[in-house]
Amino acid sequence: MSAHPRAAVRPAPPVLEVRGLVKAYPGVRALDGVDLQVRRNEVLGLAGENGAGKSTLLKALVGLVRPDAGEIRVRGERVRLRSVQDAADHGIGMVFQEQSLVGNLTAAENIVLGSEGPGVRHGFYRWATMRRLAQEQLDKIGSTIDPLARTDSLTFAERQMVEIAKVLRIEQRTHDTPVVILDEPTSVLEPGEIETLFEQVRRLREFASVVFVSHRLDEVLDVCDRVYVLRGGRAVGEIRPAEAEPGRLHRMMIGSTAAEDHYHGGAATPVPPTREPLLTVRGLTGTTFRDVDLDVRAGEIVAVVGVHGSGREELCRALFGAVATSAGEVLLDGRKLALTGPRAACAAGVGYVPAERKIEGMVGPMSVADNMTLAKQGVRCAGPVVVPRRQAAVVDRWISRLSIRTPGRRTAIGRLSGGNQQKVVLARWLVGGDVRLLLLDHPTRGLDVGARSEVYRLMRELAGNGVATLLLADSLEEAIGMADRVVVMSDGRVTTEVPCPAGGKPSPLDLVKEMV
Amino acid sequence: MSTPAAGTAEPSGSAAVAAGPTATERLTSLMPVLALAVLVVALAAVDPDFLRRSSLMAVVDAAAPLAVLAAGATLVVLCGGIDLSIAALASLSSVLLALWLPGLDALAWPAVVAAAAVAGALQGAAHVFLRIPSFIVTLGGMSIFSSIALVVSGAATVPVDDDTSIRWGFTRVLGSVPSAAVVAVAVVAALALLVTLTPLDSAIKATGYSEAAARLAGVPVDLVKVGAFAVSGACAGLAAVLLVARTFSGGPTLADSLLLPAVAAIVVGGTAITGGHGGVWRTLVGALVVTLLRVGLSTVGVSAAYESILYGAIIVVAVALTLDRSKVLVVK
Amino acid sequence: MSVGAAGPLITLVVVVVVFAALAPQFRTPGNIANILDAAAVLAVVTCGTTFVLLLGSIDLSAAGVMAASSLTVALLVENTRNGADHGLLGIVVAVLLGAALGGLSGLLLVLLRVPSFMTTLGVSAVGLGIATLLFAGVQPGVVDAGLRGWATGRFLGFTHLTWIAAACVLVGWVVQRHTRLGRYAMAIGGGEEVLALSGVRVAPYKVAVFTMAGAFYGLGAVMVTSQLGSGVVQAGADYSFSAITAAVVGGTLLVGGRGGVLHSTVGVLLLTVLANGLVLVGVSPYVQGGVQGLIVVVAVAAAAAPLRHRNQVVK
Amino acid sequence: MTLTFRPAAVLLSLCLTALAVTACGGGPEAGAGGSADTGTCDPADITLVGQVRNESNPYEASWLDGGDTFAASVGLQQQRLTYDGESTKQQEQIRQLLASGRTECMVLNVLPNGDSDTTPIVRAADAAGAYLVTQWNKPAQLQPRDYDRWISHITYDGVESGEQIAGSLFEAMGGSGGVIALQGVLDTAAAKDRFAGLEKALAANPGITLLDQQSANFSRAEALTVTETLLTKHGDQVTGIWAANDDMALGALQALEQAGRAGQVAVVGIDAVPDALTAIGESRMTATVSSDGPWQGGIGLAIGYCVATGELDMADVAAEQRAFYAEQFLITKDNVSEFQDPGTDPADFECANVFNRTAGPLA
Repeated sequence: MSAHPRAAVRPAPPVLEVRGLVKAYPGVRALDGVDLQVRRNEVLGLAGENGAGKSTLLKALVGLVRPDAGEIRVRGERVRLRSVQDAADHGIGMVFQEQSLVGNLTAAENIVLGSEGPGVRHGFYRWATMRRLAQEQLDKIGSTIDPLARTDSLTFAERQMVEIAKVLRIEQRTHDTPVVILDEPTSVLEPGEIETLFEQVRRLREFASVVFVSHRLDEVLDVCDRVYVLRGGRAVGEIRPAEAEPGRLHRMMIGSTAAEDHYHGGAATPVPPTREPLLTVRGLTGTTFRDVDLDVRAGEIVAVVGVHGSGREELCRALFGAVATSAGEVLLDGRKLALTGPRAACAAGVGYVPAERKIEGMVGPMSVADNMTLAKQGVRCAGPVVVPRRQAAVVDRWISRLSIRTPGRRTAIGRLSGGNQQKVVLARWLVGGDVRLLLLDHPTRGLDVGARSEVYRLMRELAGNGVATLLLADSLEEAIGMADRVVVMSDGRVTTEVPCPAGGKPSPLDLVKEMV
Repeated sequence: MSTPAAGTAEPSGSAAVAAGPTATERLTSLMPVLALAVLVVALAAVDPDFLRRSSLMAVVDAAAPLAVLAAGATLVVLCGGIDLSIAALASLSSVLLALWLPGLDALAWPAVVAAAAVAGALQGAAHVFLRIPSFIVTLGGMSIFSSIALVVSGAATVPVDDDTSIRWGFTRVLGSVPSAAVVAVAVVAALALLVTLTPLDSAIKATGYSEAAARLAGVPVDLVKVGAFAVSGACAGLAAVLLVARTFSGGPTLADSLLLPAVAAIVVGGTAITGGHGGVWRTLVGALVVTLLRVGLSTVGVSAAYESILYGAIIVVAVALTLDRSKVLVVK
Repeated sequence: MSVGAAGPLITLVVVVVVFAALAPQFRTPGNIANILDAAAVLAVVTCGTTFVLLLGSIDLSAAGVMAASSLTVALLVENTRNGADHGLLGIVVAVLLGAALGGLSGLLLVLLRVPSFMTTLGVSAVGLGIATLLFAGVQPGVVDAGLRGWATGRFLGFTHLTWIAAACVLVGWVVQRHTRLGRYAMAIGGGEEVLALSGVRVAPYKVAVFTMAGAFYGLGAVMVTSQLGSGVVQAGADYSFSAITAAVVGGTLLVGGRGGVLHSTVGVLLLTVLANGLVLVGVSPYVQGGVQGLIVVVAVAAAAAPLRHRNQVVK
Repeated sequence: MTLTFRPAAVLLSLCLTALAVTACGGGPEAGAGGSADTGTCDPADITLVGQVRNESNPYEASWLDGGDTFAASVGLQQQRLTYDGESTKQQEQIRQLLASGRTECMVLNVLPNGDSDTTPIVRAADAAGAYLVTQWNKPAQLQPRDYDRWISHITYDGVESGEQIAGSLFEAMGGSGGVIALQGVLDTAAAKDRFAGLEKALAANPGITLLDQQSANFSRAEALTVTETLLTKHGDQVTGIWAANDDMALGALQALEQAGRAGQVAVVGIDAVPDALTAIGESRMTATVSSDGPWQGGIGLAIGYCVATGELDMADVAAEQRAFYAEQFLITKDNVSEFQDPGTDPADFECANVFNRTAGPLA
């Protein structure tokens, strides 16, 4: 690690200070006396596993959670934050992880939403003023988005810019350095977009303090001036990236000596290239991808990488029958796979873990048990009749096998943590014992390090059992670390294929060159 | 992963293998029954004769066609849709039954129920394959069924001269129990068993709570929905049989006015109009509550104007009590 | 108007062309004025319903609200039942009563967290009860010349009702496009949680939208009362469902956040033209309802067809 | 599984228990259609019930008021029931009422929603032993004389009234021209009979053509829109409008006014509601036929009361009095003043006079 250029900036007096913050939920002490300081014009990193208290802390900072004890000081003054509005009045704003923009409004309206000021007079909108207000904000971050564009017509990255522009509106209220909290801003961005975001963050530092939250250590170290590590509801350490090395940070986060490179958890046995492919895709064409040829052998993990718009998500969904294709064919074990819908794919032994877990992956209010047996109803039935005992046995077996932490199998899945939810969604395809091809679309999105490792171990174990896996990874490192082969897609076509044998992994940079 | 259920409000102490519904949830699910009891007591306070066995039986009898009608539509609501055509379809079925009885005799009513099921399935298919919201499909279905009923009946009531083959729908069993009530309980029990004993249970709930997730888990969402509409249609047909049995005729507008009471019965029973949460048993209770309001208020002597006002007020309060808001995040 | 409105608009044009070809009487200027006059009340009521639909809620209260407002206005202007002669004030009170009942639906929704489907159904029953109380067995005939003139008077060949409806649509459009209330209604339909995160309290806006819808119903009721020449309990009998149908056919979706007043107005015209044209073409009255239902379903299906995709969620 | 099922199980057991408990409570107590035609009830024990569609239309409201007047004259109260024009609700109400147990001395004066509703009402009342008078609607083959407690069915001769107003209309039109007809709820005998009367009159007047006929469901608002459209369709050919009731006639008048053709087209209706009488007085409308709401509301109860107390012996009630047409009058500008003040004549309700307004047996 080379010395970070911005580490030299002279420490400014804290603009935001947290002392001994405590928040307890029944059975969980989410915040257990957190202390931290945010200085003027610095980028402060917050790292920690899910469950370390990050999200509770952030919610307390923007008034969504009221702490049981401790205090929050803004510019030395003790404050009580009761709402997002309250926090904004004190110059604290947050860019939420699930984007908080209204799709059917214009970018300008979203930017000024809730604080229209001169944009509204006597209840009437003054569009010219609104536009000007929004343009000012967008100019600050150097964005060229049309303020009157409908928000849902923008790309994800553009929407994130809109959101940052929106948060910066709090400057209008305080006329002082605002604190901008970015909660996991990179989790769904592509590599190119992440770089743009980092530039924005550096630009923001010129006139704001930034709290940057991420579970990706490399990012935190790359962009932050200082990093706090949270564990078990406490700040367990403060690090300057200049002095940090990822291994130490990682150990601080999980509180134990984990393998430095968690991708290489299991000993992957190389799949002989001579083995007949289990999945054969020939000339598959859909709305956003063309002429795709692809092979995946049993026991092989193939990662598909590509920038936003490469068509890889659609390809993945098409293989599951969830989006329509116009040409080409797909063979599974030599037999033609009917791409008529998810049902046909399920029956053929294909499983799919969607990226949008909360919307598409799980049925939130339904129990863990029912979510787990949703796709393979046969495991809980005798003939056409459900046998509760059978379901209980199967579900309990998988709960313990995947060490899913849940109060019980009848608990609503929505109440579990993200990692445990994802394990249930994965288990859905495993309970039948007949899955042969797994399509994993960002299976570790939003998961913390511990949960990720478990998912990785599970993927390896499955591969070892002969399951073919197509992986759309969360990061290039993940793709390279997990896959036996990486397929690069660009503009809807497969452009190249890079073998990734254990011991001979390519570097992320090699792949980026192929992607753009 | 050191903390169980990290960051959520779930009490991690109760790590029993099968953490079921909480006490509050159980209380909410019993609310419809409590609402029913309170209503009966209130009506009895105004008119003590209301507690006579014959009076209560008359309520049960009156609620039966409504319960059958609403029970089928409950499945559609559980799937996240709505069926506004049930009443018009029941009217059409009543006309068909009256027309077919002379020719088909004992086969007439099964034929009508089957025809109504097909009509329901057609709407389901239009909803699923043409991707039209169920509200619109069934609103269209409502006017189409009404038109067909007017045309085939010549806009006239069709009298039933020989009702022997459907007399089972309006008689007394075990002394004074209305047979229609037995039919209603049987229909609800059959639907409940069909749903709870088979994987349909989670298929319907998953479809109602989160259609996208259900589809991607390989749940035959389209089939489930078409099936729900078919059952809804069949129930409308069966409700028509009960109505014809007690009216001794079929009419093109006979059951039209039962639409809103049926929807009210579903919602008062505690089934979420947004789908997923609820059940057919609840609708049975809901139908009793709605019938008490429809008929009970006026027969204990509440005047027309105040009856209407009370009906509006009580129905809102009943829903406020029976709705399990923990399962419904945003109330629209 | 955006591209989304094109489907219903094209359907409207096609239906107009077909009827014009089939029935010569259809294309007379008199009939056009006639259609616009017949559409007037539904257009006003639909304006109100549209805003509720934009929220993602639903409003079935028009029947009861209009009944109460109709009786109120008939009893407050010069009439055959009592000595009242409050003229315009009576009309204002009737509209305010509508607004109050609408507001009640909204309050029940946000305070008791009961779905609008049920609160509006309940308020509708309450409105009908109030109307029946006011009716008291004797129909109040409207004598007030001003109010009667709404329906009979003409300006530039169109009835005053038509102009009132046009003004309402314009007001509705301005509210939807250029006021905070309208834009927030859109936003609530598009993502209610987001507003809360932006520090906006949505409850007052929801109540305001229902109140505004009630005011539109109240005005609609005054218009019906003017047309019928007396206060009638059945003044709003079928308007709830007709208004929702019109809005949806026009492209204001039930999921909320989509469509708007202009879309809905196209839907109103489509329904009215159908009703008018089917009579002129001589379709049997029994079949008219069915044909109308079928065309509505086909129109919505046709409009939805280009947007279809496999994993789409349709409720 | 077992836990989620618990509420359902509770409900099921509650339902079953309720059924079982009530089922064990003894036999049916409602005497099924005894032979006692004439009652021996103490006048104080009699319950009087009047049931109409709703109180929100002037004709039916006046009907219930007439019932109240009669009830007061014998020192009783009338229970006012309305069913919002819903067939199912009407039947449920009747059955609920009859289940209250006090049926032997109950008198029902009912306006069935449609022909089809009369059958179940009659059967239920007869089985419970309540005295019943129905009005307006009944299927042709259903006869009071086949029942013990269904005393009488009263209606007006729709064919006659339809023909009478058509006669006045044609006269006002000068014997030639085009007519549009507004039909009532198609599924009612009243609507059909009245239209049959119009057709009869048309056959006798070759100079008149029926341009169009549409249903406006007895509703003022619907009549307004239908008339507007038909006026456009037929233009100046329309010189007369025949409406199957006054509400629709009034709606048509509004449409004419809005089309600027008030006074050029003759309009007739049936029912003699106050607004129509005013319109006739002002020469805006040509004719209507009286159906006397207050009298109808009182007479049904009076007949039932007289039989229930034994003042009127069923043996003295002639067969043609058990289903009869009541007297009706054609009202035109000439005689409208006689009908403007509706009210009831107590003498009409004397037990000896209850059948005085009989105009003839039902065809």
